[in-house]
Amino acid sequence: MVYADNAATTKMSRTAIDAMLPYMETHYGNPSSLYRLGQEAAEALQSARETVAACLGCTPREITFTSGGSEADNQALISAARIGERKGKKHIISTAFEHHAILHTLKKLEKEGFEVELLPVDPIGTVTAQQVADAIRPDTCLVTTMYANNEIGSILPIAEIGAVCREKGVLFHTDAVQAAGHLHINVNEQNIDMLSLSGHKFHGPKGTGVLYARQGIPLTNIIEGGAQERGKRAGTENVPGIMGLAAALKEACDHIGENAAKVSALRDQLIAGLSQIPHSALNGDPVHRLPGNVNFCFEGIEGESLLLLLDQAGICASSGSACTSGSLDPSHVLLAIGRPHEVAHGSLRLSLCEWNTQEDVDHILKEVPRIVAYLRSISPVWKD
Amino acid sequence: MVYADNAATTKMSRTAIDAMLPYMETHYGNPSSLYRLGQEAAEALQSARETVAACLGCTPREITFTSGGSEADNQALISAARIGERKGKKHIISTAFEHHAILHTLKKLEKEGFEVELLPVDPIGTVTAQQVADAIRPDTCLVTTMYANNEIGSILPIAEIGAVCREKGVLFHTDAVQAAGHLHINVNEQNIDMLSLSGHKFHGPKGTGVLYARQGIPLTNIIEGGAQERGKRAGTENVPGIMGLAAALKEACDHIGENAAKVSALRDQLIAGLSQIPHSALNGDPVHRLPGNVNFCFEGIEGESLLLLLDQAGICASSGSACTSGSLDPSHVLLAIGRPHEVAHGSLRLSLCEWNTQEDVDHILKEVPRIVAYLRSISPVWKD
Amino acid sequence: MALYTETVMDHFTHPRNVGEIPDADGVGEVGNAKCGDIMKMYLKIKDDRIEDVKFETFGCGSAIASSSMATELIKGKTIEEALAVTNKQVVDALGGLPAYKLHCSVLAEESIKAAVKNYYDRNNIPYDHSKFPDCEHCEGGCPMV
Amino acid sequence: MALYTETVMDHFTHPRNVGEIPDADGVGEVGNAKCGDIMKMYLKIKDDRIEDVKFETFGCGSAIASSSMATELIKGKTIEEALAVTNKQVVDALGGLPAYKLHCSVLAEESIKAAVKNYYDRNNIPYDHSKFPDCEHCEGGCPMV
Ligand SMILES: Cc1ncc(COP(=O)(O)O)c(C=O)c1O
Ligand SMILES: Cc1ncc(COP(=O)(O)O)c(C=O)c1O
Ligand code: FES
Ligand code: FES
Repeated sequence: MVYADNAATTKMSRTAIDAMLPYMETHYGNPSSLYRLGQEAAEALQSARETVAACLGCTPREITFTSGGSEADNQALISAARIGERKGKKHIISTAFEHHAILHTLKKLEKEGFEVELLPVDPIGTVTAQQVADAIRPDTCLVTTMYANNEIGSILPIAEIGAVCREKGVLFHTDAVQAAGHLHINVNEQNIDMLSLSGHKFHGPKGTGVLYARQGIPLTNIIEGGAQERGKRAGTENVPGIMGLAAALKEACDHIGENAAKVSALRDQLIAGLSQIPHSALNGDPVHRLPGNVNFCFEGIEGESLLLLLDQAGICASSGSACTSGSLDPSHVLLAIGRPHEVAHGSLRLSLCEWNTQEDVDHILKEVPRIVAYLRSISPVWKD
Repeated sequence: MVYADNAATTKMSRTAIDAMLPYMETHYGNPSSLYRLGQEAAEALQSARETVAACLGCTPREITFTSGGSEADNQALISAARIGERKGKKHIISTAFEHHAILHTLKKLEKEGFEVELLPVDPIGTVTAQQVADAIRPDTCLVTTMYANNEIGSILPIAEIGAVCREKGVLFHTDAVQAAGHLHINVNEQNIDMLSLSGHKFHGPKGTGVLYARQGIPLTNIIEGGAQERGKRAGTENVPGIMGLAAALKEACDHIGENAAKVSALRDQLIAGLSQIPHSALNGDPVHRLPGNVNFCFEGIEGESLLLLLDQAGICASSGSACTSGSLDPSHVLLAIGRPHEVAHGSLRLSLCEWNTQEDVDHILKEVPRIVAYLRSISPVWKD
Repeated sequence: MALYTETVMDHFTHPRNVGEIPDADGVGEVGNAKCGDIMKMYLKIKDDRIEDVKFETFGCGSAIASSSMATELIKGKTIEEALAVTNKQVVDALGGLPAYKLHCSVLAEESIKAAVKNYYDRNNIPYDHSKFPDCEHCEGGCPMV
Repeated sequence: MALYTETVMDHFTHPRNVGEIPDADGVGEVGNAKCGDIMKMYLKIKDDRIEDVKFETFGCGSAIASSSMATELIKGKTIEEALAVTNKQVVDALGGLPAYKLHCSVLAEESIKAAVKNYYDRNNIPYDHSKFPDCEHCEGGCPMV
């Protein structure tokens, strides 16, 4: 099986599993408990917090563990909105191709009376710092733009956007779910005030995430209860999950350069190979691009059939983001970069990790053109 | 080591770990993905949903997986409040000794303009259906009472409270975090509209929970984003955690009678033995009591010293609920049942599970009296 | 449940009667504007009986499987019988479809009707218009979904 | 970090100078109403020097450890030196305390001062009241926390 859907989720690494097992099997104490079994768990949590902080270039106190990227995104936006509200600032800037965890939270805030401005995305799938600068108003309380897009892989100029926000005194949040562990992050150098990431996108566990919030930014709870996470996120801590996340993030960050080099070489072969298919088009920024992301539109092709046949050929891939399957609407990301409806339906995302091989690439390059040709051959609208 | 803090968290069972491992190691697909690896995960999720539904006596569609008991509690209350609001009903009834996940969410709703009425708890730590019936008003939108108290172990007459609510047409939620897997639950027989539980209280994984909501009760998202959990709880599903929760819950429910018999026999020995200590008093209902719960106040004793010395003697126990440690305030539960401040500070909770042994009980009964006597001997306020 | 039944997957991966009939007696093309899918049905008709049928589909797995199954259900049948085939029969024959994919089977039912209508029109055979979907309306989003 | 340092745990589990001095020259008792803890310090004083000291504490681990450490810090010292002992010195000698437990060390400092004050009062020795905590006020919640 060729797994080429690492943007949807990843296989856990042995490192991450091994980091979890002791906390599942023997060190099961509740970190809030006084006795050693509990205090050992509290110490483990603290060490995980330090590890994650080191990966982001922040302090451990600035780290809040959550149940995933979505929760972190939700909490970041709600917190920033509450801060803005108290100052009478209710304008939020984001982009048209954010993840639904951002877009739907913004919708909720809109219903509460916030004014949300989604910056248009250019055809190669990026947003510039200038666009952000132009959009900031005196009543802007938050700019939230993703670090890298989950579907088309384009990387946004986060440091510059951060600099613009810093200069204008506006909070800047970035959804770094696709970037963490794959792209360099340093919240200070990059002027990031808040950042979300999710454990299962870099060989860590599902159901774990992190919200970084710069010291001094008061978080609003979205889960109320016990005093865990400095009172900002209630619920008995998922100690095994947090240990797995920290171990996976550290491993990813320790090998970030070599992984990126390896993965982007495979990616570039795929891009070159799939570009040979007639009436195909690469989606997303060809240069500022996640190392593992390949995304094409094939005219005359419907995404689901393509995926199912690829599955038959032993290739796991996706079309649009995984969590929008079940919906009939074409990806909002592809529409945002200007693909027409019918073309947007025929997209293919392949997302690689450092465990993919040359054989995987060769297999994909053999199967995709064959299947595209077959589906076109049975299509009533495709006649060449 | 004698682990007697199972109300804080439990050691995972082999069954639960074994249910998780395949989904950590090989079946890592995202349940939203089309290909078989993803669909297998979706099928696993569905089977977990069926298992949990069978344990609660509801249908799989009525189950929403969350990141824990706290999240489930928060979402239940917020959802009920939104339903009430739409009908102009803003009165909520609860009890004075709920978990903070309930009490703090109620505080939040109070700030939004809801009127919250906390029913007083009687000295043995219970609340009657009559109290609930008397409190219900035409504008009551929700009654939320816990199934069993986490500190003092008293079991509330849930079925009767549910019947009262059903008769008056008021939504009834119960925080069953301490009950699930330990006490019989059938949401239909017990007239329960919404119920929360947490995986790690019955040998399942931390960071997993369930919200049951009767068909037709619209949930309000507290985490927005992807369409997971029928659009009611966004975020890539924690498949391993959910599998672990379901396996643990099933195992607990399959052995509920025999476990209760075994555990309550040990509990009763502890209660009898500790009652011998002069100036001691059992907290909580002596009859309607969680099988594993033992809770005493010892006059002239401060809880933390007692716990630390018990830890030195190899006994893990707690004083008040684990998540309130770090606070200096005595447990709100003990205050609610009328213990004076100074006595409330000297409480000891021992919570057993089916893995505790006669030797554990003997060891506890040897150490607790010795340590209580020692602490009294160095106390300036205790002279017998 | 897997996304699709084994029968769906079988018809999807090995579609029956796929292709074009150049000298067809009736051709119907229907589409669902929302999902963008298009289905084209070719009929060869002799003595009021469907002698041959072929389809071309641009669409999802269940659209392809539904068209394939639909051709099997009508091949050799009379026009009357073919017109009586409902999307529900297609779904049942496939062993079920996910709820949000039921509209794909509607396309199959409609493409048969559209092809028969085309045959009637070509041969000036009178018919009850109310029994046929309004295909232009359909292009604007299938009314039956 | 573990909740408590090794030194705290050592003084907690093996408290030095625990007990009562029946014929003490000065006895001080202080309490923190919020947490309910009470500390009692007994001094045996000769030639302005603390010849012996014992304590009794009803309180948490760090309260017990703080009292134990405080007795060690003042034993054999002059009254002047004992009065100069601050809660910070107690905390430092213990290798630190969690932030929310600092008030326990304050109790230790105050109990020394209260015992000395009691010794002064008994012997009609004049002293600067402003240098001693107002113990009644303290009973209502330690003002230094
Ligand atoms: C009664 C009760 N409700 C809710 C919770 C919260 O559960 P969790 O910590 O898993 O979020 C707990 C336990 O901590 C509990 O005992
Ligand atoms: C960019 C982005 N943001 C947020 C999320 C949500 O993360 P999770 O599913 O772990 O909650 C995802 C992935 O699903 C993502 O790709
Ligand atoms: S999704 Fe439109 S025909 Fe299947
Ligand atoms: S908690 Fe009050 S003295 Fe320690």
